[in-house]
Amino acid sequence: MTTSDDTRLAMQGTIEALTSGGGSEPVVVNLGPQHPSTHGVFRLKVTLDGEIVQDAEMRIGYLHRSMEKLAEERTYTQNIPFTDRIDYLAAMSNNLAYCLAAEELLGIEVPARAQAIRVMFAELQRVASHAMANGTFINDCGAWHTPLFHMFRDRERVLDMFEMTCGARLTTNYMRIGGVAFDLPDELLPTLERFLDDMPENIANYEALLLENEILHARARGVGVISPEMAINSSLSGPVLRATGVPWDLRKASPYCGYEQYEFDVPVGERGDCFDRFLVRMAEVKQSLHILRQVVDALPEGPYLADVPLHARPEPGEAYARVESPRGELGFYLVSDGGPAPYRFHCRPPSLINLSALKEMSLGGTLADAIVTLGSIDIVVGEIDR
Amino acid sequence: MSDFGFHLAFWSLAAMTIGGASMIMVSRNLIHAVVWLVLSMLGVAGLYLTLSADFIAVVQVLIYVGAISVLMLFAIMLTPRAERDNSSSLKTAGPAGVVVIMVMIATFWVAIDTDWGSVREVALTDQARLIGESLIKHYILPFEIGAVLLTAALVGAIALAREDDEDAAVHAASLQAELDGLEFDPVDVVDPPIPAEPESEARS
Amino acid sequence: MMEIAGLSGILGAWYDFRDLNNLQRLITEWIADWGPDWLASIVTGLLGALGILGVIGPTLLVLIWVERKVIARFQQRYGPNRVGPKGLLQPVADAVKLILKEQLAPRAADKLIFFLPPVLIFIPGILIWGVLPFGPRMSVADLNVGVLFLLAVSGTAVLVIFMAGWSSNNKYALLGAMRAVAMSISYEVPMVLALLTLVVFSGTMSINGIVEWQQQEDVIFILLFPLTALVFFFAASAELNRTPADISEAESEIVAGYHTEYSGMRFGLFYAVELGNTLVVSGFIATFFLGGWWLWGLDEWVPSWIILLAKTGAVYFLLIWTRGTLPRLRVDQLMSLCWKALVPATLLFVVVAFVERTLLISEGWDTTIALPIMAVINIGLSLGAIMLFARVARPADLRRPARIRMAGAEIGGLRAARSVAARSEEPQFQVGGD
Amino acid sequence: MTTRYDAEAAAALVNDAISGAACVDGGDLYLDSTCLVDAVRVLRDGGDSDLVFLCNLTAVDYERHFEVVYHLQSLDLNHILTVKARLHDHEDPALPSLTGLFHGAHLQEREVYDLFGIRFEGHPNLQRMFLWDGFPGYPLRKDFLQMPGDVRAGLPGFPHEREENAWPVPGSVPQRPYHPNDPAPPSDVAAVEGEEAS
Amino acid sequence: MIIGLEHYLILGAILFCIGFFIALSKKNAIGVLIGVELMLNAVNLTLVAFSRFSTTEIALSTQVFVVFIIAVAAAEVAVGLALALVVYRNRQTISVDRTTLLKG
Repeated sequence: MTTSDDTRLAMQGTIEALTSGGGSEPVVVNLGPQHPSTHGVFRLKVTLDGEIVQDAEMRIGYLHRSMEKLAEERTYTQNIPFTDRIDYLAAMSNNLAYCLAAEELLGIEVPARAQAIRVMFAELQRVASHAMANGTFINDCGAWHTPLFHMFRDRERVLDMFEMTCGARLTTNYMRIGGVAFDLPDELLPTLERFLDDMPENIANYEALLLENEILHARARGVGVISPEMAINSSLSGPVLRATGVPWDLRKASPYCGYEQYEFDVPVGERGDCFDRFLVRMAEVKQSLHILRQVVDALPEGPYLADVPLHARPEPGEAYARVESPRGELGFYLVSDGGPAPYRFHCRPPSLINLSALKEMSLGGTLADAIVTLGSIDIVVGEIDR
Repeated sequence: MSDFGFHLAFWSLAAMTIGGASMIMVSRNLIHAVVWLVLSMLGVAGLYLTLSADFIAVVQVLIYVGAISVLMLFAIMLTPRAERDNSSSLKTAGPAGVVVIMVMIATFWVAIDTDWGSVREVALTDQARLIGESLIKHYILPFEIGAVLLTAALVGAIALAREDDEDAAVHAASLQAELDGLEFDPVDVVDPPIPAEPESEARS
Repeated sequence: MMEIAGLSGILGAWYDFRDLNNLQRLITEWIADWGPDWLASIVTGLLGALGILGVIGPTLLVLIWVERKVIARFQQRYGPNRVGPKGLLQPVADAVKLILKEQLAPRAADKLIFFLPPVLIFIPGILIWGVLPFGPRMSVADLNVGVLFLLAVSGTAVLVIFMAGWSSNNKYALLGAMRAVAMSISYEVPMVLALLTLVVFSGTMSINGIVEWQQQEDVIFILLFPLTALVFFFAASAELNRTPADISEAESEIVAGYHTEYSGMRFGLFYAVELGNTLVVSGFIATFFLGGWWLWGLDEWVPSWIILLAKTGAVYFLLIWTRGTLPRLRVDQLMSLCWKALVPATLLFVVVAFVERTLLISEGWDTTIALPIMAVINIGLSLGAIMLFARVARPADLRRPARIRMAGAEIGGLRAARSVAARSEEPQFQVGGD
Repeated sequence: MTTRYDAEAAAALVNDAISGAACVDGGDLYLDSTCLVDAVRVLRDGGDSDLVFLCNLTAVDYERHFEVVYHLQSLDLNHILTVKARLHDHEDPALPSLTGLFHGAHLQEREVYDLFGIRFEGHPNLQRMFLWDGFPGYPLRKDFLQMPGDVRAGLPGFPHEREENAWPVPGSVPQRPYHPNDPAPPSDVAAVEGEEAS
Repeated sequence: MIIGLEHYLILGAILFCIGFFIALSKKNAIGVLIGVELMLNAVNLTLVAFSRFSTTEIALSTQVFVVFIIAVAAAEVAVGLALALVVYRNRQTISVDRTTLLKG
């Protein structure tokens, strides 16, 4: 048998092609940084075999603003506006977490009324943030903005209340070390009452539209599944963790701001897929409304801000305080060297760490599944990059 | 239809058909060649219309433009590393040209020289119904055979184009063996011989 | 005396708007009086084409407004309301903007094939209007193979989409084009089968013939073949790239699919053709399944094309509605839906149509009695088929309901998760499942 | 309520398994960086420590040394422990990676590497995360401005504003990072003549 | 001049020859297939022309024949392209010059 060089080369090529996966060539597709579904400047490099995801690698940093460095040059109070801009969809939660850490460092007692107001705004923020998360998630499933705009309506009312209270809608800068910046305006409580009265009907509408939607089930059930063991090992938190069935909620596990006074429940999912994450968020909104009702019914009187010096100089030491933000465990780690500015300012970003398992969740699914999975994790790029 | 309109239609469609076909000859890009083929097919469909064969014309568009060309494009897309070039091979172009010119002369001569007999003035009407009826009545057996042929082609094409991972592995190993000049036994690839102590190896 | 009669005859026909053909016939006869006969046929053809273009163009502009406004209402917004009264001039402003925009072409694009598609896509988009009957004799070309023509012309659009996607040299575009081709090849099958049902039952391939059959038998096809109508509606919306089947330009996945790289008016052309196709497909659905220009005798009093337009509008509204409410299916789900559910369902009704047609023709059953009975049987069969497929073709994932439980006092990690899951009482809510 | 896991008890637990691996200083548990992985594994898998959840991983630059701080949490027992490791090599600090124990450490270790320059040995994909490859220095170090790389405080202006970094042709636009076809990071620019890309 | 049968026959002949040349000379297997398709179309054109102009009963039979040819052509393309795909997979090329070995 004689084979010419030409044939030999061709055979060599064939062997390469056959051993590298049946001769089909993987395609690398960049989702982002400018892409309708990445919710910001976030880049996901997906390697596709046909439509099947073989590899997913994320590239981030397009929104990096070096907040942790900047914060080392500013006083504790001056840093509060930075926290707004870390997770700009849940500014109140970020304010709160930072203030808790600073208070722990300074050893400040927060008045009861301020605590209740903080809970009120943290829960309102959760309603607003989950509305956005669920709306964009349905959008990623391919709906043409209808559920998103309906949910935006609720978020809009929450933002109106923020504006009423502190003059800002998105970057609120409302919490202060030792309390909150302003007392509640007179018209807030009636507005909130009306909001609480209207929401059950709205939620019933969304549930009627979405929960039994066969297409949504087909798109989100069994997609982006992660086991509870893997979720814990990957440090996932928030609705992503609870959807796997792990009942871990810092409001219950490590209550802050007097959450132990309020009666609420922690919804958990069963399979840890995208649909469970969506359902958990829907159920959490209801629980938040329940908490809000209790806060409104028993709002204590008294000062709204403790007596804190403007340029507080805490003792040298460190503090790690965390809250259950809409996206998960949001922690602030502060180190003080006794100066007016934090020596080290670190934010534990739930959005970033929840992405740890993105690759594992999306491997083997289709490109469309990867998009839905990304949408169900509910990331905020400002928080990922900081 | 009037003479002028008919002339206009015939000559422009003829130009389209022949032009498209010639561009296939010239074009060096295979995908361009398929696009020119589509143009040529559309021209032929138009010519069918001038021959009052509306059913055939529509079927031509449906099959050639809607299906065959798309199939070809798909096949081109699925063979990425093959050259997309549509050039003629120099070795065969010369003899082919001679043969083709001879065929052309012969067919021209036959076409012009033969007496084709009396010419029908008015075209058949309602051809779809007539074709359908004769397919069912006179040509029922070929019709059925055609159906079987299409099914067979379908199954055959799928069977040919399919190759699972195991086949690929066997194939790669056979080629490697051929290159190395060894004897090849596909069973070794499908069921690899078990190593002596796999468990202990995995632990260490 | 003769002249006056001729004039009034012409006039009488001319102002009878029930049949717009009268006007055209008038012009044709007038040209035939003095000009060569080829001129008349060319002018007639041009007139038809101009008529279609003249109607489609403004209609599209209005439709853009209607669609945006209706979708906005679904979404509790106002929709366009700034340019012109009620925002009516918004589409004009959009069109002007698109025309003035820069037209970019990627450096690595295949130039010739990249430039052609926006133009070529217009050809099937316009040709398809030619066989839509607006009235008893009112279609530009009343082909006796009209149904086949419809399928052939709509099939060619795939090629253009493929050219657009391939030549852009963009992976999103290529993915979109591949999806579009795979999908439209698949969805042509249930579409053909659905039309075959009608052709078999009415015994004609002429589209006008199908409408006339419905008129003659006093029945509309959606009553006789409801499942076929549903399948045709879904397959058509898949061919049109509208949600829930808009995977070839799925915004959240592949940006804009095959026309990602087209900017300015080139994109505008794609967009316009897509809208026009949506309208014409609504027209065909109205024609095939809702009786077209005919409405139980009303067409004697109201111009038939107005009846058709009303029905078209209704179907179009339905298309907007589905687009406004439904999420999108995945590629493989759409494919399996097509081959596992839609094709068998339409195939079933092709057979049913054969049987019933044979009963009507060969056995000579009385249509006034037989058709209502058949309608009832077919509706029952459709419901049965839908229920059967819902059970058989449903993925196993969806059989189990999704459950949300309340953790209650159990807060913690894996151990708590197990004890929550093991709790025997009902979950807080559960959705889906059989 | 989350309790603090007693550092002394944790130190005893670790020292039982690996002698001398842990010590307590100022109420915090310090682990020896050479046997960090094994020590954390003891804490993770130990029955009554059960610290299965890596809450937070960060580092602090104390000028003379680095401290890498781990917050480990037990979900079921609901206690938290702060674990620290000191790195005395300030020029080229390195620490074993915890990615083998906690999948969630991947991104956090990359972040610390990116901003502090602490190498985590054994990390499968230790690249810069927020900053681009070749960024001079590690910005969260206290001596960032003294590091080689000529970084100055304040806004330096965009690269194309500096003459030596002018783009090849006036009026050229960066094409790379935004184009979906390119798997590579930003590197080249497209030249533009009028409105035609050339 | 009246356009009659001969015009169509000559047109068909030209088309056939072009297709023949393409089929003979192209290196690429899909190119060859395109040539074959052109030849089949030329034959179809001729048959339809006969059908239009003939007065005998073959007028209808030729059209039926064309329908069969189109069906067979579709089958042929499907199988031909599948073959091209297999050849490509095995040899990494679909050039007919280089796939002369009738094996594997």
